[in-house]
Amino acid sequence: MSAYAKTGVFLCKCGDKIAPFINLEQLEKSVGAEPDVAHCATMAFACLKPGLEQITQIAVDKQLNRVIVAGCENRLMLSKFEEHLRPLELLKGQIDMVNLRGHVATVSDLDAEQKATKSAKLIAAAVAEMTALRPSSLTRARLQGPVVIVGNGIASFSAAAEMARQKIDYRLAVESADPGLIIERIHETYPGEQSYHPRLQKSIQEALQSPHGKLLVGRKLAMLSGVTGDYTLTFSDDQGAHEKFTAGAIIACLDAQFTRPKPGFGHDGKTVMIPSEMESLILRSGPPKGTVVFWISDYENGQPEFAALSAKSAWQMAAHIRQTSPAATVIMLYNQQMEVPLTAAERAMNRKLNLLWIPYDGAMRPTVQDGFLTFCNLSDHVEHELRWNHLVLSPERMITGETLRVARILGLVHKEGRFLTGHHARVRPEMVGREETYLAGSARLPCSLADALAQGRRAAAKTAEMFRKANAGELFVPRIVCVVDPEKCIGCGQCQELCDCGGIGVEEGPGGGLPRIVDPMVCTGGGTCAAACPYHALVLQNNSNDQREARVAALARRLGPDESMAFVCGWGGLPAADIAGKQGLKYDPRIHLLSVPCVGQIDACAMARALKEGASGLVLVGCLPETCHHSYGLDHAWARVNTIKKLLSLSGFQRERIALAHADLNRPEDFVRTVDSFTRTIAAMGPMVRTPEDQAKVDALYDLIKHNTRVRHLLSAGLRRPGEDTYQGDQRHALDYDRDFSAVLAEEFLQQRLLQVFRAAKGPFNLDELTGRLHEDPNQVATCLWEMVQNGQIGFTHKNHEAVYALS
Amino acid sequence: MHNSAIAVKTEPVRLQSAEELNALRDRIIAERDPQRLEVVVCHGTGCLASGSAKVSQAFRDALETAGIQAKVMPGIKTTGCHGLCSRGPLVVIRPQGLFYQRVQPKDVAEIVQRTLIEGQAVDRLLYRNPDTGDLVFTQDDIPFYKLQERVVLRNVGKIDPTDISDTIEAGGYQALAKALTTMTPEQVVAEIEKSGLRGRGGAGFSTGRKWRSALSAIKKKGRPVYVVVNGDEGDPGAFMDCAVMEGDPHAVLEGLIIGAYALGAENGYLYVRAEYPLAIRHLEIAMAQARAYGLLGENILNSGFSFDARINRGAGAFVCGESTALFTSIEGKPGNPRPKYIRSVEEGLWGRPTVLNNVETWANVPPIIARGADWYNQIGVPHSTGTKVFSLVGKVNNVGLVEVPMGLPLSTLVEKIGGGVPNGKPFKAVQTGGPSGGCIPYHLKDTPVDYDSLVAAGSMMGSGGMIVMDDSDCVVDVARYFLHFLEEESCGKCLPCRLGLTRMREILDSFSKGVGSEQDIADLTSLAQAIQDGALCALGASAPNPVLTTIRYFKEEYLAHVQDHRCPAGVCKDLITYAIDPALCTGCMTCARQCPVQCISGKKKQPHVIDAEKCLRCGICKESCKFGAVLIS
Amino acid sequence: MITFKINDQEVSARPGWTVLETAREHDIDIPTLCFHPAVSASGACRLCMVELREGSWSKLVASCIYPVAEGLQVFTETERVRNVRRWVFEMLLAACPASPEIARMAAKHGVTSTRFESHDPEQTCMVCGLCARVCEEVVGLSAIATVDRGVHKRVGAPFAKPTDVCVACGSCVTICPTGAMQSIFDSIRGVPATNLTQLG
Amino acid sequence: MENFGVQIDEIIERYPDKPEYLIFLLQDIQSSYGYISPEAMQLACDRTGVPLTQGYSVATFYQSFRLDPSGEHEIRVCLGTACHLKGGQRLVEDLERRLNIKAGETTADMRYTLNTVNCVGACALSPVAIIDDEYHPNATARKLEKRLNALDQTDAADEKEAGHA
Repeated sequence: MSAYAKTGVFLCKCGDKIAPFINLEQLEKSVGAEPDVAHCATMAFACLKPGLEQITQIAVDKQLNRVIVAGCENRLMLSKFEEHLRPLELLKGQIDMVNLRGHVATVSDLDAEQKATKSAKLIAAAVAEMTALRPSSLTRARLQGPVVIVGNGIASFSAAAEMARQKIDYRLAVESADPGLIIERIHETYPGEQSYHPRLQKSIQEALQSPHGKLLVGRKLAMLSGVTGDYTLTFSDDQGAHEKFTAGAIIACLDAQFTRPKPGFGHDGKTVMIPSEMESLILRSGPPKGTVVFWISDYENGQPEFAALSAKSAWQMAAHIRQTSPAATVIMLYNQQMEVPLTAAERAMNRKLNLLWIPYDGAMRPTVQDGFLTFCNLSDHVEHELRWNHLVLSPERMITGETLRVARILGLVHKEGRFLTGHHARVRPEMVGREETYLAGSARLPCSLADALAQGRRAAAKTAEMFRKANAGELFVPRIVCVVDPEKCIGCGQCQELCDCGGIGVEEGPGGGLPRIVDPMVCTGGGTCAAACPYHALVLQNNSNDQREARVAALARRLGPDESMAFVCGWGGLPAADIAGKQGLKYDPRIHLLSVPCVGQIDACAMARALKEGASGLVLVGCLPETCHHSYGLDHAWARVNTIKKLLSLSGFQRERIALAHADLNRPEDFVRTVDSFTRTIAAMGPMVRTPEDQAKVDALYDLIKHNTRVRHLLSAGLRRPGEDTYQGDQRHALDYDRDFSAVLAEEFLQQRLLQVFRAAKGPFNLDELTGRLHEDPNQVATCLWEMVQNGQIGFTHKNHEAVYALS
Repeated sequence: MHNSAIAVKTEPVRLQSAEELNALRDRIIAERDPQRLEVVVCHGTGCLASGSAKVSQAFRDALETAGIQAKVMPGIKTTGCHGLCSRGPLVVIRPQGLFYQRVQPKDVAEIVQRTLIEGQAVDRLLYRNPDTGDLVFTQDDIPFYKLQERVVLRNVGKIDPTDISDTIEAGGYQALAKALTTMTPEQVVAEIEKSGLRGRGGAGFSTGRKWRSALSAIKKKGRPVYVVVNGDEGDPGAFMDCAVMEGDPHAVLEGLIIGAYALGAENGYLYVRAEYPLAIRHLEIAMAQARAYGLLGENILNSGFSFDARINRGAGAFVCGESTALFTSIEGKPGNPRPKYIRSVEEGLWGRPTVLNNVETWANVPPIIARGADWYNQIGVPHSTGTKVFSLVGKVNNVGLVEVPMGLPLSTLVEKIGGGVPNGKPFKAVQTGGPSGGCIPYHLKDTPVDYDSLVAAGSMMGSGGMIVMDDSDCVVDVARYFLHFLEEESCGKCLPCRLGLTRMREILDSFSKGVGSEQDIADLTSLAQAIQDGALCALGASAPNPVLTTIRYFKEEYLAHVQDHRCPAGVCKDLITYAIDPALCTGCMTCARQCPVQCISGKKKQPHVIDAEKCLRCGICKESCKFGAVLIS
Repeated sequence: MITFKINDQEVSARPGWTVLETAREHDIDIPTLCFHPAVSASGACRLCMVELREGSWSKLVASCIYPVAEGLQVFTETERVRNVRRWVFEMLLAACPASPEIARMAAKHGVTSTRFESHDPEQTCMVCGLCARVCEEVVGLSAIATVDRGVHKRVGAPFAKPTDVCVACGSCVTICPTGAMQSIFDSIRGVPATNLTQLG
Repeated sequence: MENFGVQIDEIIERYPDKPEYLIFLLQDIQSSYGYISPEAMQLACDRTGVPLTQGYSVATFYQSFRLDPSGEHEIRVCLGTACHLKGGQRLVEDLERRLNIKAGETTADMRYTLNTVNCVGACALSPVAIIDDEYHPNATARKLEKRLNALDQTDAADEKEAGHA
């Protein structure tokens, strides 16, 4: 039994859902006999109060520090067990579940004894993982320093005002601290909102005058380092002098720019203009006279999604013109595909002000002529003309210049695009997601002034909530996040490039080295980065590769020769399997499911381990392409699976022994087809032949993929980066790349096997002996040996005029 | 709170003791001449709906122009509901107490001239006794008012609800002063217990016992404890609480404060139905005034006791009248009821001990405290003490608000006070207790109106809606109406209520089409039983009552529908046809013009004919015919 | 320890247990539909009603939320209990005709046909709210909720549009007792980028 | 002129930022705009710190909230028991025919919204209809038609007054 892990296993009868299908008596006996199991018990309903109280009691009595409940879906029930066992200091990661009901009991026609045997294997695997767990201690997150509001967007002021209201210290970095000037400039990014200005003024004043705030005027953000709770921001002034500030949190407020539309719309900035220019004109020389036509041209700009926004701001400007200049005629010309975004009260007002709304047929683009605009009327299909003195077009909106520069420093540019959208899906509700707490303003997505300010308030409120929690000692570092082992990290930067959540940063170390640090409050715990680390320096704590390998090995060793296993992804394969089980769908019982949060989290060495330890086949059931919740985990798994396929082929095994599959959780029937198809393939091939020589090849395969940094580096380098639109196999030079990679693998694999020979038996060996042992081409072996000598891995001497090789 | 611009009419003085309150009252009485001329215009919802706001404005205008001629400038007072809503707008001229009914703005000039200046009555606006034909001059002589005993409505219709001086003059807050200065909280609870007061909102649970159990829950769980006014009077056809909140908001508030004192609550809530904007406004004004006078808020009357309350406007959900739904609604969530296996006096609002009583119950508290439980429990009958306010509506001559001692026979209420059914026929049934109650047939007309007798008759007191039906009302249709109402108002949480009410209504739908069997009636009863047993909250559990009582008392009418395919009352559309009596039709063509589907034909001055095929049975022709020529068969 | 009787069988429980939990611990079957151990009980489906008796007095309570107490007399198969169960099953059969799970459960309790007409032959959802509860209590997101009320009550995301709040974890689909969530789910998460069924 | 942003911000700030004020906020938004737009709902939920689903649940649970813009004129017909007995339902059916909408809907030109209400407490005057907060006691289909025609005329006059060019 393990020295420190005391694991208890609790088998749930689940009323009539498990007990009649699985011989629990037999199961309890066999699980109880596992050396690493401290206690095993069967209960009626583990999840109901009577069961929970019993588990708690046993855990106390037997001083358990690991608990496995073998019952139903961990996705639904695990948190309940975690909550109940937290008082015993059994934390997340120390409790696991095996879904006997959904993955064993109902899915096949095996008898109760056979199902007990299958269950025992799955439970033993879970026990092995628990035994390998090195739980981290629970740490509180600390936030030091004020909140720094950067980006110069108008939302800065509402964010700051909210901070002031919540009595949290903040630094406000703005271009100007003159409310008049700020408001004068606001029409450049939020035109048509004059009536809002008095209110905005109030908000600005609140932000500028609070005793909780300090201003950083006219300085530009130059650099950002550190992690949540402990940031360092470097600002530079006009003279280029740098100044550093620490921050507990950052709020980015960024506004998009309005740019002139494409040529062809006749934009000249004088009579044909965009709203910001019209507003400048009004501010400069009063409301225009004559006929003003607002053409809501967003459809023609290729941004139809903003038509309603443009229309609303144009309408406000139009109403202002009519109210202040009764002589003016104001017309709103809009694409008939758009719905007029006015409420009943606004319609009444519109009627009173006599603002005309004219729809046009979107199939025909209106044409701008001197003083006229032609458009096609939908009802009579006649080209009509509108006379104008001023024509106002919808602007094109995008982020450029300073906004874009700041966004880059803050790591907010996830994808090239017009706006700062496209963040990865959220995977953990308590996650301090960047998009949620961090960013406000129209640079995210165009919005009205009020909306931008609301976003600022929202960002500030969430940040304030985080501070409140931290100050109350209730903010904890998530348990399952990546940590860097500084001993192993060489600062190659692969992980940072692969990370989509922005959780990996750079730390300046002594001597110029750049070990990576992880911001645990931003890390989503996806672990695709850790699986890509060539040096195993990045570890997903409480869910590490060592644990996974232990689980895989324990299961693989227990599998029969015709049995195989599957990794099921927590977002695709696992829920599909859970639902299939719930619906009583049947599939081949020879498959054994291991759940994993994301298939991208599986290091290639864990895949190799399964084959090495006895599995005849391994399928990874991920989610659908482009739906990964993490950083393209599916694509990463694809690359790793293919590497293993090449190596299998080099070892003389069938490539089909490993496969990647996709499942949508809402299509459990498809999951069943996937599993059955894979098990058929494996059955057709029969068990893996495991003569000592074959086994040696699989062992070499595993060693190579686990330890060979060249191979691991190449593998990582080829993985899809966030922001890349192409799928791995989709690249322009895919075939060339693949051939090169295959060659490297062949070379390194041969070297690995040679090393295996040298390590296994005392040398030295000559070339003939080596080629004889490996059954490989002498020329290739000779080349390899020469490489290895050059690398210093082996040495050689001459014996009987013949070179002989041995470990150096 | 967040009420803007609430005017306090007199300069408020924070009262520091009971003596100061009495002194203020004496001063108000002294300042006011009991003989002063006063025009009292009813501003209850009923009278406002019939235009009383225009009448009071007309008085103001007329007095301004005529002011010079009058000896004394009369005051104009707008009050809450006088009760006789069907005769509104009502105007009373004091000090004579002349009672004018159906006063329109055009009548005002005459009243000013004849009554205010010349001191004469305007006969045509007076009430005429329907039995004798005699003119009745004052309110108290009208039979409708004579049999009433006004405890809860003591001030309603007499005082200006927006002026706290009126309330104080009428003795308002005396009970609070008494409780705070001469009674311990324990004594207050004991007094309420002794009074025998039962909840006026529904099931009639003993108020005293409720407060007592709250006290023991507080002992167990500690504070805070909340007191809540249930003003979510959702029963259609009931407006008693509305009238009390509109007409005498301080009575509710005073009761609540006394309750808070008895239980040691610091915070209270008044949950008022959204459809009663005037009630909300008057309560807001009353609370602002009470705060200004030191009768609400910190350190009330310098007694060391502090209590404040806030108004929650309902947002339109009948189910929020149910206590647990009301609590979830106050908490800002959808008003889904919670299972009530732990009583709300132990776990109510925010899981804390909470005492919830309805408006009328709270308004009963001050008189009990002021005049003593012994005085109170002599009113009414044993086990149902005190009075009860009813809204008497439907097919009855005097539609309005009445307050009577408990135990009065039903017939007295309907026939004596209500003046009977308009066409002089006996009533068919009286529906009491709203959608949760039942129909009491004519042959049980001597049933005493008290909690236990009504339950024995298969109905319940409920909040006091009393709907009188005559032979033109169909019981199947009424049962359908209530079921449909509850179907729309069900929160939808529990299956028996959400699915069951629809299914019951569907069975009744088929009855109203003449389709069904005795087995269906038996199924309906069995399903009703399952809903009563199975529903999660009181709304669902009592929802089948209208169906069960109508089956119990009017089974032959059900059988007429399903076996003979006819609707005796002539209501169910699929079982009736409209036809024009050629003898009565004058050929005026009104009906033909009004018919939405143009199914009436006929030449001018010739009898018209309805095409029964095309007829929608919308009834517009019958409504528009001045000669009663459109008949239903 | 609290002792009381279920169907005249003496059972023991600890304070805080419900009647249902105690019954299950003692292998007494009570049907449930809206109950799931992962989330708080709501007592909405009323299939788990049991009768409490004390002398001539009796009442029906939902066993999934009714706390145990010393000396209770609980009966799970009385006439009144069966009447409620039967009608609920009959109405469910008509309300969710497309759900095999409901048909199976109803048949297990002797209800195989219904006197009611079905309004929607495709319907499977009976608005028990488990999906909304699991989303709020287990996932912690509240991406979906029960909306509207009464007969119009249904499950959905705000404004009947796919919602960004949903992380497409599928907990709601897994917990759904009738299989209804499978058809609602796509309208909440938005349709997945690739539809693999076309390949099959 | 009134601005959505200005007004909504003022409404939002009327109440403390606690979940219990959600209904207060939604009520004020409803009474100012006649409906609750998705943006306004989001703001109210942000302010009170509840998930959007709760706001949506609340807004769909209670009858007084609308999620679509309502018409310029709101017609409410009382369907309390007294009004039912005296033909309230017939009034609704007639208005539905006249406006070519169902109860709860708004006409395509956004002029009228037809709603039913469960008792407004004016049972003595049944049936009662309320048009833009003006009570119509003892209503008949004909009386209501007259009122609607009058409204049409005033609105048309409004437009004329503002008319030019």
